[in-house]
Amino acid sequence: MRRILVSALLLAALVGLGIYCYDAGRAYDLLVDNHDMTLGEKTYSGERDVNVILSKYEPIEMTAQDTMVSTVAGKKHTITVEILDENYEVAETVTGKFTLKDPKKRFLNIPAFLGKDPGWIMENPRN
Amino acid sequence: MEGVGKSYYGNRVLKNVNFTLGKGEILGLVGENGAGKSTLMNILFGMTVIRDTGGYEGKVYIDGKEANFSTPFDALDEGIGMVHQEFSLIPGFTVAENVVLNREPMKYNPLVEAFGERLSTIDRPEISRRGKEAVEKLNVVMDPETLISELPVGHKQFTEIAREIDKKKTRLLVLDEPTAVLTESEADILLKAMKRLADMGISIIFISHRLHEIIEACDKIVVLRDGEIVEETTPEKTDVMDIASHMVGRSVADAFQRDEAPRDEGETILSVRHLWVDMPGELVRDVSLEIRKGEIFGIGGLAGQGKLGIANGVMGMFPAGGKVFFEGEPVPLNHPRESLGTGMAAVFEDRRGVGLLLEEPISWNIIFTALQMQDKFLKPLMGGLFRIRDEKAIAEEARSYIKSLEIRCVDENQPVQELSGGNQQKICLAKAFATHPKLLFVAEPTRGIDVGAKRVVLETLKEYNRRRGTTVVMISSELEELRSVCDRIAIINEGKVAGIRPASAPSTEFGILMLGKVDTKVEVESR
Amino acid sequence: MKNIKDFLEKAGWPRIIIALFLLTLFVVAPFVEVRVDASISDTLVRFGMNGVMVLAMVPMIQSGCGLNFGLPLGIIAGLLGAVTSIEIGIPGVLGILIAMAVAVPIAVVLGWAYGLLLNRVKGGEMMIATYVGFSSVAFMCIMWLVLPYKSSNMVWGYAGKGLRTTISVEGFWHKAISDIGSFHIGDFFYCPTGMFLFLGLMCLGMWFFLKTKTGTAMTTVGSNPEYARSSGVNIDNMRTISVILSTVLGAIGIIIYEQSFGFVQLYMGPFYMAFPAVSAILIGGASVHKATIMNVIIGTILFQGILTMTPSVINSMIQTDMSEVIRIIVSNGMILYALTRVMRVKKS
Amino acid sequence: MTKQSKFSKNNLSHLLAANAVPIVFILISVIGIPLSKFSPGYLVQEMLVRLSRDSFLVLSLLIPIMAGMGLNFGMVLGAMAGQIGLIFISDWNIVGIHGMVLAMLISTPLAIFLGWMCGAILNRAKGREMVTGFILGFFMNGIYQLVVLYGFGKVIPIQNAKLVLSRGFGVRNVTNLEGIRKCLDNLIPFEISGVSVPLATFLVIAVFCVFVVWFRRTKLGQDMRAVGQDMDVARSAGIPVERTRLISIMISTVLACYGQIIFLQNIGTMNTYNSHEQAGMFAIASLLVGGASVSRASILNVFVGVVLFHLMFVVSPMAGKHLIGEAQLGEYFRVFVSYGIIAIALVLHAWRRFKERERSRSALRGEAA
Repeated sequence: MRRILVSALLLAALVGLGIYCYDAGRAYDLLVDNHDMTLGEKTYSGERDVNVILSKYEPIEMTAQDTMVSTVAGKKHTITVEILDENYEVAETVTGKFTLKDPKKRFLNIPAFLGKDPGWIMENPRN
Repeated sequence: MEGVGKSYYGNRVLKNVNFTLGKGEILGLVGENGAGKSTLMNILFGMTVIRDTGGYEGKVYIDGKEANFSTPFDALDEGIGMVHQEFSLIPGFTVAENVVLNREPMKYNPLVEAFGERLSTIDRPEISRRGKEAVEKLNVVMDPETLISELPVGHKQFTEIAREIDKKKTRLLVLDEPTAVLTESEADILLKAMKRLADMGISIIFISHRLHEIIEACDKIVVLRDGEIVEETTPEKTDVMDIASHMVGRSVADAFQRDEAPRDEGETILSVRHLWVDMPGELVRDVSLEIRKGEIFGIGGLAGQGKLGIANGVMGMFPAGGKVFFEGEPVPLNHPRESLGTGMAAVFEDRRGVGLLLEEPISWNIIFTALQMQDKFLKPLMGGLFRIRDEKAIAEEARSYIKSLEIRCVDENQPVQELSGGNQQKICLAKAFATHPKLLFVAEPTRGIDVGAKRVVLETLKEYNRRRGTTVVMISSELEELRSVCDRIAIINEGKVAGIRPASAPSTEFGILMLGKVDTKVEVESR
Repeated sequence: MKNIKDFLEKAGWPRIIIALFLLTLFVVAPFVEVRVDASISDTLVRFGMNGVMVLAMVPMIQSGCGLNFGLPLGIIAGLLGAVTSIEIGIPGVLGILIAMAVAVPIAVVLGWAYGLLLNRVKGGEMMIATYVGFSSVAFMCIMWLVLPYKSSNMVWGYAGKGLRTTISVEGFWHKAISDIGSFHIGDFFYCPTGMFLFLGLMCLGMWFFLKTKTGTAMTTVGSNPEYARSSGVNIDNMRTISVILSTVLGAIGIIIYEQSFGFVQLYMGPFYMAFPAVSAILIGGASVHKATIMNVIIGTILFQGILTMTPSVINSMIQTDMSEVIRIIVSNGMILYALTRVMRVKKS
Repeated sequence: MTKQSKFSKNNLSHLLAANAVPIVFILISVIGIPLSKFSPGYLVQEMLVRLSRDSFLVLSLLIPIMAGMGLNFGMVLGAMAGQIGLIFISDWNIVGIHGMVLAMLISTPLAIFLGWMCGAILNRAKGREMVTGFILGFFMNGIYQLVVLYGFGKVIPIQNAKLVLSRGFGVRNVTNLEGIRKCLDNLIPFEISGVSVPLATFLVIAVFCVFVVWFRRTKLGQDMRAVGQDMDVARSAGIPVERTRLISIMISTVLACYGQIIFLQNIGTMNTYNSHEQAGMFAIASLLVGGASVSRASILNVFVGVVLFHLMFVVSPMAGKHLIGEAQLGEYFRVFVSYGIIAIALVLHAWRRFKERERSRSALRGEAA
């Protein structure tokens, strides 16, 4: 009898591992955008060059008014934005965390993020 | 055991067997082949073959309780161990591993929780300890770590016994002819080991053909003949001669009647000098025989002593050596085609294995050897360019034998596998007769067939011998049958000719020859 | 009712299922605009093409060597014959005869060596036959490059050396045998009577051979080797003869196949050619140690029928080309059934 | 592993015969390497990669051999289960090590079922397990194509358009596994003198070797060895023979499934419809090259085999090119040698078993008068 209990436990653990892998491994294609963005009444300007580093991925160098695609695995990520001055020195770095909940919201607007606007992750406004 | 009886398909094999066996006692069970020894042991051991063929009468008591085993595993649980003649050992395993086979000591490990007992690791030191301990009980010098495949034959036997002893609950051990394969010295060690086991409270049933061993080792002796216990004595009260006579001494009345005086025929048709034959289980070491033309020559002896090997050797079925002359001409051995070509034919003991084409029709079975060896039943095609089977002639030949040998069948095209044992034996005979041989070997012609068929087979052999002058060499373990049909009978023991006697000689004389007393006056004029 | 049960028992369930499956295909065909007469003629042509190769299975099964997965060995001999005949360049039936004349001796030599090998490995023949077949085909791939053939329409254009993978027999002996006495009914039905006659001849030859002394002995060796040995038959010789016969028939079979197919396939062409022949004879009702001429004929018709019908009928029914998958499943399923069924027969 | 018996003189010749195959292959490599003009660094790198890629698959063959089932040609079933798992994760677009682990988890129940079915069928064809396994592999290939070519997309929904064939259902011939490419190999990056060593994969293989050695020590392992040597004796000792053989095939199929996933993550792409057949064939050829036989195989055979076989595999086309200037020749030579090696090994095994029976019989021979 004990053996059935133990094997049921083991099975549950494996299923759990499966779900965790599914969740952590799921890849999402994110649009990282550095354009001017108006949200509600505030507008955020995207005229500075930035380096965007998502979790452990390669830094994405972006000029003003630029959009890049980045594939990330998993829902929870850290974001570090390095704002560059004219001679491309790191003037300021801003970090934060985010989790991708809504499958449709894949559009990350950096200026909105720098402006601490909660709606910085949104659906792709263009389509 | 009380009032135990058993019959297979109508013929009675065991009748009212009663005997008791005390704790730590050695009982010697003796009897001719076919006397019912193995059936008795099968009943004791609960083999499924007994249940499949209608169970048994009478009762078996273990420690006073009635025991009724449906499978061998019940018997094993009850503490009964059995050591068969052919070894059941794993060649690639060591002695110790074999001793604890399927009862390996196991150490717990976490995986057992999830996947069950069989994943627990084996405790190797414990295995070799138990192996050594079991071997020591037998007081035998044997390293438990050697591989079985490298052990001499004797030691394999000890390993098997050690395995039975290692089972904690073993109370009764059945040894079925353990000494058959052992040398003298090894047999002595075994007997001493048996005595030591008995002293430890294990009772033993010891089955053997070597009567001097029975006398030396057993506390009680039971003699079985034709399924009945005819004698129950103790070693002090009897001797080899007395047991032999009980084993063999059937009252002359119900033996087959001998209807005419023995006749002495002409010159030698087949001369065999120093023949050895490598046939598994029937080893022939050094046999020399002279068989006269027109005679019915009998070859008897116990199972495994080599009598069946002779026919197989002469006919080239098994690797053989030595000199064989047929009608004066030397016959090269190891080539069946040569032996058949000289006019010899053979009906072998292994009917289903060698003697028959089970899926082919009766007609094909009968004519094949004749067609193959003497190109009979072939008709030319396209002006003799090819020769194909003459179906009409084949059917006629088959029908003639079906009539003359009274083979009960639908027609000559019926596949042989649908026929009874008796009819199949007749077909083997027909196959040999079809080649009109000058000399016919017949091995165990009446084994496993009903009494009616036995009579027809023996009559036909006698008739062919008289009418066609075919010399017949009959090999059988049924001594009475030989004495009723043959002129002279040779007894083979341990691959050699123990002695040759006219059929009229008293059966006790044959009994002694069978039991290993090599006769000095061997009637063979070596030329 | 009893004799229906006997018939079912004797015919064996899978054969009936396949026969019914084929029947339904023929019945359904007209509803899905598949010309029945065209497909029947197609089946007959393929029956003629493959018949001899399936017949090549009989000798080895009869003598107890099991299913001849080493058929590619015979096919290679046939290919060598065909290629040499094209090199010589004589067209028509004579060309085919030359191809066979070259192929048969090669097949005898290959068969003899192959037979000796099989005699040494009694019991494990089928697996070894398979890989001997595979490795010989792979070996020939090397030889096709190296062998000195010059004929223009066989050799690679640019290198001028080494044979092309598929060689057309158009100008030489395309349908040379099939056309003898062939006739058309309407514009679709084409009956290659020449090929049937040839197949009939080969089957008759095999039937007679099985009646001769050697043939009988070979059957006996397959059914009970010890019985045969005790009757003075040299078992190894019989097995070798059966292997040689099977290889020769394989060689002739491939030449017949090519003359109707129109192309000689070299290199990896013959790699999997043993399996259709094996499954065909098994569908015909043969077991691993007993096969008759009827098994060959019924099996080839059933198997080739399925091969021709499935692409046309099924495709038009569900618009997908399932034929390849069905062929694999039916052909290997049949062999699998025969291999596992053998166990039961032995036990009973 | 049965203990090696002592070498007497005729045993030595027996030993040479037993290891004839690896010796031949060493010769081929010794001749081939200089001809192929490959740099040693390249060869070592190539061998490491292939060793990490194939060893798992070859190791999965050990257990059925131990249980007397011969070379498990049915391992192709395990490879199919693994590939179906990979199709799912690439459809759901799961990447990295999580993707691989998820693929393994999904394909395990399927591999267990296929293993059980293969074991049951092999139990019905005792004495001819290998050829039945071989044909079963072909048969299941048909079923696999039925499922993957027609099932996916119709019966089983597929979202990822990149996977689906143009006609709307069925998986494309080449599935790109970019997401999990080398995820195990580079899990622990490790370099010595310019040669990158896939440490994590070797760790997994090491764990598997420990499992095999440990498994031989378990009761189940011991039962399998007993069944492998003599089924009737094992049965009379009370060992459930059929069940034991079934379990050995199930374990082997599941391990082959993992092996295939590890193999494909190293390559990065999967040709959906024939990579499983190749995998089966190469794994068996490598094991035989290592000197293993149908009834006896050790872990050493596996590694020696993989190195020697792949050495020949890499070297022969180039050697052919330089020798006769025809790369195609080297290509065919490679195919010929892989099939030839299996044929030779099978013949040697069957012939030796034939001789063994002969030799044991002659031991019984009475002394000639």
